[in-house]
Amino acid sequence: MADFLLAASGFVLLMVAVGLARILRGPGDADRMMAAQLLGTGGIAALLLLGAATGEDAVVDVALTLALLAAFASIAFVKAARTASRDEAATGNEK
Amino acid sequence: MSVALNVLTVVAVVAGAFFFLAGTVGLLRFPDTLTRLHALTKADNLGLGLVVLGLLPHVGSVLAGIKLVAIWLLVLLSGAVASQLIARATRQRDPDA
Amino acid sequence: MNEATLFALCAVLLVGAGLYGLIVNPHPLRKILAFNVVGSGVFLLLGAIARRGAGAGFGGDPVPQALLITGIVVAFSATALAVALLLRLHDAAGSVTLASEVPPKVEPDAGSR
Amino acid sequence: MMEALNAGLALLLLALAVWTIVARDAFAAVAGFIAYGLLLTLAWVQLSGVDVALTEAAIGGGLTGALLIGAVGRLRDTEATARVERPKALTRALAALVAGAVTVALALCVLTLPDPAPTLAPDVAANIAATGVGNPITAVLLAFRAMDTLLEAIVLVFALIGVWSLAPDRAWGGRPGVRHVADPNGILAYIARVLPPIGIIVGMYIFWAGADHPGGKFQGATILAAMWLLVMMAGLTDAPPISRAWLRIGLVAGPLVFIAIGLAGAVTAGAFLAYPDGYAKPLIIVIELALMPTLALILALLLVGAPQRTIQR
Amino acid sequence: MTTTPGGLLLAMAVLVPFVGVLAGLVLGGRNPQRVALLTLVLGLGIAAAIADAYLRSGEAVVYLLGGWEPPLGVALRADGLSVVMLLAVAVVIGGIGVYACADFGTPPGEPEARRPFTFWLLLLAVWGSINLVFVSGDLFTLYVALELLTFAGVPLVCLDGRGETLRAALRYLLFALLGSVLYLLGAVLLYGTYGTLDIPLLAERVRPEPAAWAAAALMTTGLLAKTALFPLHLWLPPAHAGAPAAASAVLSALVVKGSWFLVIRLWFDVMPGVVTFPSAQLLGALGAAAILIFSVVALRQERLKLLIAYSTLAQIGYLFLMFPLAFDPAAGLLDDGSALAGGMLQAISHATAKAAMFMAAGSIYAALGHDRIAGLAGIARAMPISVLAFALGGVALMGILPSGAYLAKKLLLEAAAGSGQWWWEVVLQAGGVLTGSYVVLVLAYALRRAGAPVELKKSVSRIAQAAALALAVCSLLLAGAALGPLPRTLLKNPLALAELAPVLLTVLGGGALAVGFGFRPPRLPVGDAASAIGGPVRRATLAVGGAFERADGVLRRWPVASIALLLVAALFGWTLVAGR
Repeated sequence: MADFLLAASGFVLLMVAVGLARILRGPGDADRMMAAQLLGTGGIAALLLLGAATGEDAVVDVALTLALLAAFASIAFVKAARTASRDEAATGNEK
Repeated sequence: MSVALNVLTVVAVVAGAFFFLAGTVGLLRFPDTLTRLHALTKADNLGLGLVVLGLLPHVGSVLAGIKLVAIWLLVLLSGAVASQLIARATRQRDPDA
Repeated sequence: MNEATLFALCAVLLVGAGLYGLIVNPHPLRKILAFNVVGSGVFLLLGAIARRGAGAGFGGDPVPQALLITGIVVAFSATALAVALLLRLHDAAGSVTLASEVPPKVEPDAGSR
Repeated sequence: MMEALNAGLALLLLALAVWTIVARDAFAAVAGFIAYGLLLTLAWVQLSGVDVALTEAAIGGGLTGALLIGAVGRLRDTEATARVERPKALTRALAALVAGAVTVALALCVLTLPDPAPTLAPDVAANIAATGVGNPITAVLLAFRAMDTLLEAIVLVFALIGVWSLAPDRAWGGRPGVRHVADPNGILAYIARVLPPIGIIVGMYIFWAGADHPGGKFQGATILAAMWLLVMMAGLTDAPPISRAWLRIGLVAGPLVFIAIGLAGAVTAGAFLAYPDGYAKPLIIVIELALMPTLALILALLLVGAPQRTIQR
Repeated sequence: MTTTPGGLLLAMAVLVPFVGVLAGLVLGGRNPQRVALLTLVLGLGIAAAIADAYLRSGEAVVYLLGGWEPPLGVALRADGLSVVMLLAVAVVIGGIGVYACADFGTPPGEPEARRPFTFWLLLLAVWGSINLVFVSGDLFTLYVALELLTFAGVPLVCLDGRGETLRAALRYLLFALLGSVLYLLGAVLLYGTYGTLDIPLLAERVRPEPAAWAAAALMTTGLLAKTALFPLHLWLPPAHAGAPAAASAVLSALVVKGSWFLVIRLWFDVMPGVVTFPSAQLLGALGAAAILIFSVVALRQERLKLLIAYSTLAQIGYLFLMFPLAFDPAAGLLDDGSALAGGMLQAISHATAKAAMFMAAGSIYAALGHDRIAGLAGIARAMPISVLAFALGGVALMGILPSGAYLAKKLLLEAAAGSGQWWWEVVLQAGGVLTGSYVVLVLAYALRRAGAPVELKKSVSRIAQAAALALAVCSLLLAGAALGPLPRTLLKNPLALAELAPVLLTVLGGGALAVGFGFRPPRLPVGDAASAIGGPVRRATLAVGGAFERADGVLRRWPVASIALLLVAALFGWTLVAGR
């Protein structure tokens, strides 16, 4: 069973890597941000499978932390993009 | 009993892995940001859900089970929010996308 | 090859890659990123060393693992300070280039106060 | 199977690090670095460092990523000028040569590390009972090497003073960062209402688990900080002016409690940072409990940045 | 290893300034200054008490934190070196604190302001961190201490918030971070090989082998980058010249000494048997290059603060001459004899003298509104205290009687003669002459009479000027060390020809160099005949000076400096392996 879970973990990781290779190249920032988001979900899956395979229970807590902070970088990205475009326009308000 | 549970695990995890594969294929094949976003979030969240389902029989305690389900729900939530925010940011910058 | 040696070698390569980036990338933000790569390489090496020291029922030597947590926090503080300094430089000077070959010029009312 | 997985992980780590270094676009490099941080978390698990993995997940996956993405967005206009400054091919070749030489030398050292490896694990195992905690890393961080942990808190205070010192004079005492405005009924506001309660529970849980299982004050505090930042970014609350008394008290409370308990130890247990017999575990928990809000405040404020807005009375 | 009497004082030396930072932060308003001044007094007392405890027992003061013995726990240790540095730093910080009251005071009734608030907190932060560097006995705690010192030092550079200084601060921070990460890498290798980070335990376990060589090379190089030894100095001149005077004094006199002190710890305490004769020669050679190049570049500066910054770089070179001199070729290891004593004395003299010089320069800058050296005429009459402080500091640096640096030079010369390394005797004497040159240059301008009395734009606090003078006098009084711990025979009759000759040589030779290399040399009171001979010489010196300045400019480019950093590491590695 452990070997099966490990293999599954490796497969998910491989899928993530292939996706990353495509998407880190862009063209847009949004694509790249999604790449990080994608790796978040895949990474959590791989982590859970790994934890189950090795019997290390506390790995679930690591995954929980990752899940909680998964959206954090994306939100910072959206806010930064908005702040930057506001700086360009030099207007004081936004929606 | 344990054989049945193991079969469930194998089936669910394999199905989950398949969805990760589907998500990646979508990523490689779809033409623009928004369709890629669509492929990615749906498939990956489903994939994670199936993996969690497959691992549930192996947890040692109720708390661990709750944590596993919570992880999936959190990823669903943040995935939905993040993809919507990114999509909106993309649209604002480039309305034709 | 066991995982400790594998990751130790990986760590060494990360250090090398980061050092190269620290030298050749002119943009300070990229230097900060490269510094973080070097730092994570050093941390990974310490992690591998901790793993080598597994024993007494622990999966790794707890002392270096504790040092790692402190190290990660210190590296984060350094990154935060550097980013804040960089953003302030951008606001104050309009550019972030580090190549200032000209020594600071005499300005009558600043500097010695 | 495990070997193949580890090798793949190591290769992926290297590929992302190289991408972070050579990517043309700064944003692409930062996105690569965030992915890199996530993979490092997996590597820590593989190296049996679950505590480290938790720290990496919280810091690398959360705070550092947000910090760098915020910066890269504001520095967009400087990238073109920086590209012009790129050193010539000869310099780059030389840089690759010396970096490569250092790498090779280090690799040789790594391969000649002694076997069996020296370790303090037996020492920790022999003395952990005296600390009353079950997690060996907590025992190291708050008993055997408590000084480092105290200094770590002081490092954070110094970094925050350094960040604040970058404020324009007129903004001193005012609120740091920019005021975030968002649609109060939008999706951002929604998640900023839903997530923090869960985050606080998880943060406290991670903190509480830290006494006997992987976890601890630092990882918990990072989660709390992230939740606070989320609420700020959604415009539901604003960063406090840095002159607020409660804020200043919060910033120093943790280290001061730590030092006070340490000094009490000098009187009652014979050494600074020693705990009297039988009181070790409760005192450790008190210290962690006091440190956690301080750490959360500082971590969040480090991300928010220097004061930028004048005080409005 | 056990805790010795007075051990808790070591923890106090670190904790009291840190608690001061926390108290100042929470009390706010005008309180950071009050807390800082109170801490200055307390800290001086603690340093004195540690010295007392050390002298009483004659052995290192040790404190086991938490009662845990290394390797599991962390110990604080203060040997003679630590005690001397603790005392010296307490005195220098005290002087700087008094000086800074004028610049960084908050008038009653004013709200809390950024500059004074951050200055006082950072002053205490620097102090606590550098004390930790002196007393820590654990390589990882020392890493944290180094980072603390950097985080406290960097914001001091850009207190005035101008773009120039912000850029200097960022360069400083990034290069210092590169240095500390190399240091940490070395420490990691040591732990992986020997299973401890405790200095005395490591000293027992370290053997000459690849990991120890790599660790020594990486840690030394990282620390040199933080100390700004040639050729790793790119960050120092703009940072030290651009900061406010009190901050420059802190940075130049103290902060660079932290990493320098760690090099001593590393070479003398952790791996005295690993370092080799060629590696010590390499370290000394970098120091000699620093003395030569930066003294000449200092002569070509038009601004007083930049001149002092370059003088700091040259003096840092001087501080590394003791390493080859301390090497005992017979035993094949470093030996802590008169060379080490001379080096320490030199460091303390430099700390007090350089703080005094930066403070005096700051007063002059504030009063004149500029610090162009060519525009200093008449200042000696208008601000005699500051010019005297500068002159005394300069005399102390030159190593002529009566000063601490004079004794330091004697000790170093003795060590050079004792180990048969005559080439370092040449460097030592030349270093004194080169130092003399830029001091004479500045004084020649400052002592010149102006056509009209100098109009001061701002009156400068007398207390501040007196503080600078007091520190300068301290560096002279260090000659009294010969009455205490050092052999009294070092002090000779100052009027004897053998003693007078080097003094005259230093001053006159310095004057000649100033005329030759100065950016705009003081006019000579001799006729046309002299200038006819001087013409070609002057052209030659200008060419040499220009070449040095261009070399300095190239080395201060980031890619060059960082490649040089790795090359230095590689060279150290090679001299450690091949020099055996």
